[in-house]
Amino acid sequence: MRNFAHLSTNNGEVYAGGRPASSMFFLEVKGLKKSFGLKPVLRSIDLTLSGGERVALLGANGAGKTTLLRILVGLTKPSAGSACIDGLDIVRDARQVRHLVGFVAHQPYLYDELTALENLYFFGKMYTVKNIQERASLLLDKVGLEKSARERVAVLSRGQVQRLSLARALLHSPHHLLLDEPDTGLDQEGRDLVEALLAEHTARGGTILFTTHQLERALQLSDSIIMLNKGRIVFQQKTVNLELDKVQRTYQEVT
Amino acid sequence: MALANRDTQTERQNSTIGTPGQNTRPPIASLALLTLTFIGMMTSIFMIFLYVPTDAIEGIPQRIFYFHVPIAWIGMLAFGVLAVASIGYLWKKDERWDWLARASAEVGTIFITLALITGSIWGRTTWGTWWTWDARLTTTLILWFIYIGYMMLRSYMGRTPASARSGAVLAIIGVIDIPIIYESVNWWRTLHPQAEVGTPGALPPEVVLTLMISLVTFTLLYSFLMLQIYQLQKMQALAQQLHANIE
Amino acid sequence: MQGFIYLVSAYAIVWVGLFAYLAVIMMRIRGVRTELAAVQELVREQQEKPTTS
Amino acid sequence: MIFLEQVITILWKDVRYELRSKQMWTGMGLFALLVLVIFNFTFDLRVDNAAAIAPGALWVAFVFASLLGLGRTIAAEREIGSMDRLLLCPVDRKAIYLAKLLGNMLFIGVVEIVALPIFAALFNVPLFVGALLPIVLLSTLGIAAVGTLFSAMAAATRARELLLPILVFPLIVPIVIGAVRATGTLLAPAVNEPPWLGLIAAFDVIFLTVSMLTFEYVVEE
Repeated sequence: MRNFAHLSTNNGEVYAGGRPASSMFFLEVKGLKKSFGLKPVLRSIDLTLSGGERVALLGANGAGKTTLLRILVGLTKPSAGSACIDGLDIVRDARQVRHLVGFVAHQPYLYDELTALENLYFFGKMYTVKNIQERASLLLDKVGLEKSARERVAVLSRGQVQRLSLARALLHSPHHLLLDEPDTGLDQEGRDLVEALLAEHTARGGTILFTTHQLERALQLSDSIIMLNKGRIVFQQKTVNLELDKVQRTYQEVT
Repeated sequence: MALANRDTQTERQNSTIGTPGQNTRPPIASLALLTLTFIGMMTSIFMIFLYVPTDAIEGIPQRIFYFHVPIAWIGMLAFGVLAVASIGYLWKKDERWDWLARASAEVGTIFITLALITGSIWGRTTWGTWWTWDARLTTTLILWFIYIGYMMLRSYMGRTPASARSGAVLAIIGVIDIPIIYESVNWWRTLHPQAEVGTPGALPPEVVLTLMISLVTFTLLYSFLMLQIYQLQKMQALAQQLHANIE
Repeated sequence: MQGFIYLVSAYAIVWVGLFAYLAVIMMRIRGVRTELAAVQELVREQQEKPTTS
Repeated sequence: MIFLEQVITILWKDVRYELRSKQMWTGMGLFALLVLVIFNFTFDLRVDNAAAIAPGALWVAFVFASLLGLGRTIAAEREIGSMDRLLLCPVDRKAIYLAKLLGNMLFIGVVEIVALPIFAALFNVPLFVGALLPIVLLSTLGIAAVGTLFSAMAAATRARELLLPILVFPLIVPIVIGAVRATGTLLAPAVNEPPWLGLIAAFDVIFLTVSMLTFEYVVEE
């Protein structure tokens, strides 16, 4: 089995063989297809992301956005095609790839009966993070949950759970962040905290692929926008000189 | 089993959209199997009722033996095929192995049910009781439960890869468990020993011949039924796929 | 005599069982065949007039 | 090393989870006692046949209580957000299986410890805790090994309470026979009894390995 010893982790930062790691972070999807039973959900997706890039994934419900994310984090196997993250194939080297990706989904993937700190402790152990205690409290501060660290997740509000879920996804300092509508349930303060964390992540060379339904948010947060319809990429463009109404028009047209 | 396998080779086209009219070519394999089974059935009926001498001790009802034993063996064989197909599916992830597994499970269930019914009727005539806790019969009964469990599991989980994988795991666990069950029931039965069912011992040649003919016939029947259900599932998958591609 | 009744009933059950099962399979096959034909018809229709989307 | 650490962490999480929600093992304990009591009514236990009936009653209670418990642990994991939480992490699927197995054995063990003395009292049968312990331990391991695998399987379907016993009972027949006969020989030692403990131990070893290897196919998509 290929081991990834060359990716040494110290105080949470990941470096590859001495060179600054950021140039090494890349996510490449080639001809990815997925059908549930016999119903095609993804029809040959091609996509590449490299160090520091942020991509917004837009599309109607059932266009295949969530399925694409689930495949990249290794929760679902693709029916055809391939994808590799930092040179590792997501199916053959699934376990190493899971160290490199952080996932925030619709469900928070947390345990209600455990407290916020216990949850982070548990997932820290699962991701074999070295200094879990500091890492956990550091992240809890960053998402503004240091006061409710000892409360059970069941009693937390929807916004707090979403922030804790983001903290969980960042615990093992992944190279790539995959976020399924990260803003759900967040107030303005929550959105600012999330933006700060995402900025810090990309500064460190990490990539972000996130889905959203708010077009202005997509424009504001991402370097390029991709639109999915019935499992195919139907629009792809950098956001540098892209106006909101053009995005809205193509979105109407396409979905 | 070999017949069913040979057939999968001839049908080796990939499972993309099947060209219309592809499945109207004359089903030679099915017809051949059907006629062979029919001939076999006729000869075995003739031999069982007329040719073979009535057993001295047990008399006429002993002739149920010639049906009961082959059916029970085929029921066991079907579970073996199910397990092999399941291992094939888990290893190759190819849907066709799953069709083979489901077909063998279904036919196996029918055969084991018939084996239990004929077994108890035969038991009724020889020992006067409908059921004896004999090691072989009890293991067959438990195998029947495992079959029913498999069919229920597959129907509850529907036609999804998850259901195929779960069924495969159950089949593998089951096939390893059968000999252990037989052994434990055998030890348990020593508590109240019962007459052994159909002592294989030294059987007169006519009996062995009739038994073999009957066994060949039921193997052919098994292969024929397997082939039908295999084709059935292939068409279902094809129809489902076409439906999916329409919207 | 009584033995004979058991013998015949055993064979009858096996035969009836197998034929009933065969009949059920044939019906299921016919059902799937018609459905398959209907779907192929739909596919052909869709191919003739490619939809706008 | 990491594998063991992760197994213990998942086990720690499950136990803590169960202690907080508390509904499961209390229910299992009561269930086992109820079965024992009902057995008293159904078989009027004069002293002579107590030894014949008692092992059967004990093991019926234990098997049903364990199946009740098995269904709960995986269902709990699946209900609130499914197994994805665990499958997302780079943890070996065998570690998840082992942790769930140990968790189930712990819960069933607690019930057995509670039910044993009451069993001895109700059936006024002398309690050989010493000799009974290996039988109970090995049998519980066998039932939990198969039960954990199939409760993960059944949890994905809607009729999981019905499907789990139907799938598991036929498969654990050797354990049930072995356990009942082994307990029986404790109460009324018989001559040249087959090596029941050996049978149960063999069952455990075989199905622990096979279940561990196939667990990944059951949970992964």
